[in-house]
Amino acid sequence: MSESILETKSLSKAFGGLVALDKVDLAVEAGKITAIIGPNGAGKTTLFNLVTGVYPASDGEILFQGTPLKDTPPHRRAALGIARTFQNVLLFGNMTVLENIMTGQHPRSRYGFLGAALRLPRAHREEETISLNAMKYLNMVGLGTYATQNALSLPLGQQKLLAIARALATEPQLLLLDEPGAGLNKLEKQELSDLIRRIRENGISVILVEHDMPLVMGLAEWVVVLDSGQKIAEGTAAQIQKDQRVIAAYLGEEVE
Amino acid sequence: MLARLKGKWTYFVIAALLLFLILIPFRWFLGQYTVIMIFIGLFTMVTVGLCLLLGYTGQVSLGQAAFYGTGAYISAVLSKICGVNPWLSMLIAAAATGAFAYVIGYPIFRLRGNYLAVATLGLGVIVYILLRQLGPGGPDGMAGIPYLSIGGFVFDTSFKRYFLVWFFCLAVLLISQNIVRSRTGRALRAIHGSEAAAESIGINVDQFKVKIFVLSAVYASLAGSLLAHQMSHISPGSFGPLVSVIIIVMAVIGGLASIWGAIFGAATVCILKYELLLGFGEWDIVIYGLILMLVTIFMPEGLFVRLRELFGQWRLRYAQRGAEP
Amino acid sequence: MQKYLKWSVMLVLVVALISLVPMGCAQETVIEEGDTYKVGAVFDLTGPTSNLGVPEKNTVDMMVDQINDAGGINGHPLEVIVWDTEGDNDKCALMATRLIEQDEVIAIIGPTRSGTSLHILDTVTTADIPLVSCAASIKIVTPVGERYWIFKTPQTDKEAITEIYTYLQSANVSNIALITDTSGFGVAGRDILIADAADYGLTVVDDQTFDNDDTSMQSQLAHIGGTDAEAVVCWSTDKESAIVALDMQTLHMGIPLYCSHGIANMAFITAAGDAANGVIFPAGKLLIVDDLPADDPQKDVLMQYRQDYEALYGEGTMSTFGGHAYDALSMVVIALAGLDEGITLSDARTAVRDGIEQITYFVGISGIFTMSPTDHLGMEPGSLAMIEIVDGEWTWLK
Amino acid sequence: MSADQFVQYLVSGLTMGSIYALIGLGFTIIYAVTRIINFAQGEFVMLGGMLSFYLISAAGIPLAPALILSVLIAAAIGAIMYIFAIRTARRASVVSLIIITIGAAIFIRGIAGVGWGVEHVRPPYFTGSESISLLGAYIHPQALWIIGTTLVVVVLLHLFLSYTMVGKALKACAISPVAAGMVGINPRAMALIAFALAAAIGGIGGVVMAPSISMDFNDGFKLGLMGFVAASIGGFKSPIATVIGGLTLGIVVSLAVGVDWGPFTSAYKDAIAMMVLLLILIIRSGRLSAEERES
Amino acid sequence: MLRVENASVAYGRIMGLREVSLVVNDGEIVTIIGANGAGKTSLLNAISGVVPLKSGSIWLDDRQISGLPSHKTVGLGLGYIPEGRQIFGTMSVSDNLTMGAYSECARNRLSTVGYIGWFLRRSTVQSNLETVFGLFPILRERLNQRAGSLSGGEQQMLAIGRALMSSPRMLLLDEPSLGLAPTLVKEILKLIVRLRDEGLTILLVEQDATAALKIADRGYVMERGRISIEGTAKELLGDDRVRQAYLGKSVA
Repeated sequence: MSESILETKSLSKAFGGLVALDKVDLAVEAGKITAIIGPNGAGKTTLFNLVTGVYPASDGEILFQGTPLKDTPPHRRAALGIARTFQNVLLFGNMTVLENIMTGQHPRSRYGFLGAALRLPRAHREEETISLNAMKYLNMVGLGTYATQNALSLPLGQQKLLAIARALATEPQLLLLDEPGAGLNKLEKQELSDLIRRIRENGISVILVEHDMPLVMGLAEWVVVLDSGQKIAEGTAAQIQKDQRVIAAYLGEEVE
Repeated sequence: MLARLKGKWTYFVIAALLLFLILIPFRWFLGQYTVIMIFIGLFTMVTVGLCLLLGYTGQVSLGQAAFYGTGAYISAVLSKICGVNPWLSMLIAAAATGAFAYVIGYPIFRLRGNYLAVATLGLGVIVYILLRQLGPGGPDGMAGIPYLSIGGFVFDTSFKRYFLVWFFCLAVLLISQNIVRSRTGRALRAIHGSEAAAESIGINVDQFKVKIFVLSAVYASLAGSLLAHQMSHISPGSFGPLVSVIIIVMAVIGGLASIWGAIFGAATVCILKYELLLGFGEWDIVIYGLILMLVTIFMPEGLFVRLRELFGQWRLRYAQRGAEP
Repeated sequence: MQKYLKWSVMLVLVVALISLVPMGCAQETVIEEGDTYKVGAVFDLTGPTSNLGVPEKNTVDMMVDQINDAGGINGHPLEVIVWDTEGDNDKCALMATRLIEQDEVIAIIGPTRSGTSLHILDTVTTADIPLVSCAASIKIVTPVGERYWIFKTPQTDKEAITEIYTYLQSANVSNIALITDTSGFGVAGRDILIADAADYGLTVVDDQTFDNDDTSMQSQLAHIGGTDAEAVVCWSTDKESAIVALDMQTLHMGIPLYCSHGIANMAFITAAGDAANGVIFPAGKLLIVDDLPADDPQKDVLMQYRQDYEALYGEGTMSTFGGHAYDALSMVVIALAGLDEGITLSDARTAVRDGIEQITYFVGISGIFTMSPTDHLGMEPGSLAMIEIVDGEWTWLK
Repeated sequence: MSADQFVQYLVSGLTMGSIYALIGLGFTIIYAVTRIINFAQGEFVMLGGMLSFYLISAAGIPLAPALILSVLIAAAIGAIMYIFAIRTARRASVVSLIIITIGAAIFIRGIAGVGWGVEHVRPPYFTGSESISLLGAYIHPQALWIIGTTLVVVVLLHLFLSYTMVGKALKACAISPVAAGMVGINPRAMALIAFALAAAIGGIGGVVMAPSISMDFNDGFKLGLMGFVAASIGGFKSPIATVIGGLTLGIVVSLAVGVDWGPFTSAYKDAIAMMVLLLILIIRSGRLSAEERES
Repeated sequence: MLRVENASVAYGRIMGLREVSLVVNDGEIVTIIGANGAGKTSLLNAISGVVPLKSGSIWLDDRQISGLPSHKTVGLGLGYIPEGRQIFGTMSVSDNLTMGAYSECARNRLSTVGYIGWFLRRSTVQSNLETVFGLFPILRERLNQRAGSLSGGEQQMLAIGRALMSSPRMLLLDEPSLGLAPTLVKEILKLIVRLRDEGLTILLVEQDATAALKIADRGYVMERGRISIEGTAKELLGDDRVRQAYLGKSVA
């Protein structure tokens, strides 16, 4: 078995009295597409938030490429190579499409206030690299023609692609996608799964949380099922689809 | 703005604006407005800082006058009492004010929204009280602050000072424009857009908030020093909490997320207060309040931004008409 | 590359245009026979000290009508252009500049407060125009060498304090407590009060301050109540002094209250009600003009002023602040009367300055003035009277 | 500091604090329902005080009806301000709305200055002027009126918010305007009520404090500022929290004067009050952000 | 009872609903199913007046209600139980229920400023309260507790109870099963049937399509702001397209 890019050990999170995540052990293989599924409220987004450092874990630890992430603030984690998208997209509405992606290049560029203020040659150089890279990612998700539009003027499907491009622009090793397929039509979903495969081919590990079963089953090489904060099963798509507990918890009890 | 005016007109427009600015202080042109223009320039510098902070980063400050004041006072005390060269004292004042903003920035930016507004307002009040109590001359202020000079060339008339202030003002505007269009500017706007998303792509939100706060403080400090060295007399009254409120008004009227709007905001308020409303006698503040309300009600995005929109529409229509055979 | 080309073309264009600018083409204004003499004024008509500025403007308006009805000054009508400072330094400076450059006035009177007066000294001095300030601080006209263009009319804080301290000394008081506001007026007064106390055998046992617009001074007064002060000296304007008087009554302090000349108007008595009784303060003789002996040189001027003012603006409205403006404008008018015909504006300004400096024995509202190159206040001593409020009336303590 | 003096500081602080609390209540109500910081709140206080004087002395209306009329006029002006200035500004952001209230404040102040002139006025005391001895300290009857009115107002407000439908609807609207709409509450009507109520309470504040401080058209800003600070210390949460905030502020300012601070003099009392405010805010922010992250 | 005709909703330039038409008859349970972001919540928001329509119209009985703000539609008999419940978390349970009766109160203006106890003794309010307690006895026990401290299921009951307090003729429910344990979901669904049996008309939005269709009379499937399939619940349950969209084609 190849090495894990992300591991969680007995990871728990409680909000007040409510246990959102209960002693979850995970090992995400590098270079693979892993899906996390589970009904609403199962703790999937909480898991993402813990991995990206939005809030601290109540208990347990997270290892990224073997190093523990305790107390690392979110922006440092992004610099280390963990990128994510959000369920509610969270694009920067005060910027154009291209600028959104350029912002994603933030941790891969250095120049600061002084460079910017005086337009030092270094700033100029970096800025050129940034826009070149940004165009690259923009074309990768197929939004090249919308570069100068306001980000929020895109339809939802393209906004989601843009959010992925923004995350990719941070040049991550691990990409966390929170419900990328929600609200997309068939064609868009097809494009999305192609995109996710291409991302994987570029050597980036992908974890996705998704409700759309066909999408998950078609993409994921490993599926983890959460329910009420606990990991109840994991395996390949085929294995999961046969697991009675999963069917009961996720697809509704009354499924024949 | 410059970027939006693409095409053949760009250079004519910029040239015309610059020429206009250069000609204003000449007696045969608009010379009588030189002093008002100096104040517009100074307030523009302070307002630009607030635009960066409030319009781009989304962080409110009701205490900008405090930095305007510390800049003026430090520079005045150094140059008058300690005999330091005025240029050097301006520099030291800017550095000291920046350092002050940095030190208080971290605790204060743990607050958000209205609490941030309250805290910065409180800061403004504290600095105002300290200036009154500890500043040389107390509430009446200190006089005899030396003028700025280069070699033997002393900035001792409004005419000369006008160019000095607008040189600084345009420099600040250009620098801000460069910052806004850079990696840093995008990071700031990202923070405004969504702090969570900004963090997720590696932006150190707290640090950037403090950094831009420091920058706005430095702008205000420079403006304050310039004020001190040309009025030759400063007093705490010019840096009270009400002044911070006026600066917010200027920023909003100009259009928060617009560097060049700061000029509009400062100009609108100054020209209203110091020129247009003078004829109305005691009714002046009534009309001032009314205009303030009406402008904000009907152009909440700011005068400059609204005018730019209208201009854009007009150009579009013009272009369409031109395209027809 | 093309971009830089265009920029440089543009710059050349700009520079070329500038070089075409005809420098210094402005024609100096000349005042011809029968032209209006324009005098400027900057007063606090709104803002925290507007109750001082408004009587000043009223007085000026009244005097302009009187002078023009009487045929003007040597046939020249008089116009006084009054701008509001809002009590704001920067606006005051702008308005002064406006008077100098746009309105082309010959002299300026005002501003109302010491702070604003000090703020525009540089503006006025570099513009070579005479200013007659209506504010108290002695710093406005000293050192006289640097204040070539500046005069002032009101009694200084120092004179007022001397009056109070002399009175206290004669009343065998030795311990006093100070309560002053944190405005320029209060702080300037406090500095002198502390510095001069020892000269009159007085010990300052407590030194409290409050801000303008504070709603209660009880805590400060309670603090004073804990000392062995035999009298309280309050240095502030009428509104806050009234609260001090009221709070002293509330706290049953039982020691007398001495106030500044800042309370020399009816508003103080109205605001303080019966707490005003027993309050002692120095003020110009305007307040007790009825008690003045007939041979007092100021009596006629004061009676006339009060009569004219109250006829126009109502019974009980006159205050000594209007008197400061009366003196200031009167002195400018005296100087204007000595102007030659057909001189340029800048010559007129110089001449008016010289004229004011040469004024001898001008009997005004605040006092009797004799200006000189070494004294730009020139007020003869004895211009102040100690006044006690008895049954809501000003009573002269002769 | 003697015991008598200490009691006096407390009594004076309570009086001042009650004034700040009354002003702060208006900020809290409007903020809770609309998220707007109403910079014109101080002007309502000024209006209340000035109106009561002119109704009594110029119009010759007897004391009690004059006071009630002053408060009603202030409330009406608050409602008018909401209808014409706030509700019209549909696209405005919260910052813009705050600027609109600043404009309204300047406008009201200007009208008052033009209409009433610049002189300060003092309406008569409600009852007597002979101060009352209390535990070695003295308290003016008007101060009792101020403290009493504050208590009555906050109790009535509390009862109103707890025991009437419209009061509860205001609370509901403060929690979530959208959810309030879903149960049939009109959020705009609630905002109107909030403005009128805040203006009325401001007016009440002006009416009771004017006899002891005398009032002029310029007084709104400073009074508003202190009320704003009181509301911030209370956290813009409930009327009771605001009153506690106001009393804290008053007592801190009063004690800052009374305690001998060594190099400090009473000139720094407001600075000390602001420091207390900053400390409270920063300490509370630590707790708040922890809570926010957890929920 | 309810007719939606060609309703479109736009958020800025994004279309939330595109020309949706549907009908709900008296005494029916109609369910709308569809993936996240399909426009189900937008539809309910549009009907109840939380968001304005861009075009089209909505009729309740013979009265056009499009353009009315939500506080007016409540008064006409539309009870809305939004997604995420939107209860007043810092108010007590009894206050939440009282607020539910606000539209009743607003009909009679005087009672708004009167003593709340007096208002609560009105017969309609009393009987509504009894109905709610009859349906959810647990709420009677929790009456003085802070609504925010209730468990998810209890909060859902409170949200439904609050809507019932306005004497509605029709209920709009948005994902009542969200975040609830399976047994609770069953209970809620049973309750919905019971409410229908007592004469209410119900429009139910659910993600759990199977469960929703089991209790519904008819259903609509939404995709990307449009209605893609409609039919009786039975037809939809047997429809392969529905099963595909929800359960994944390889599910047995």
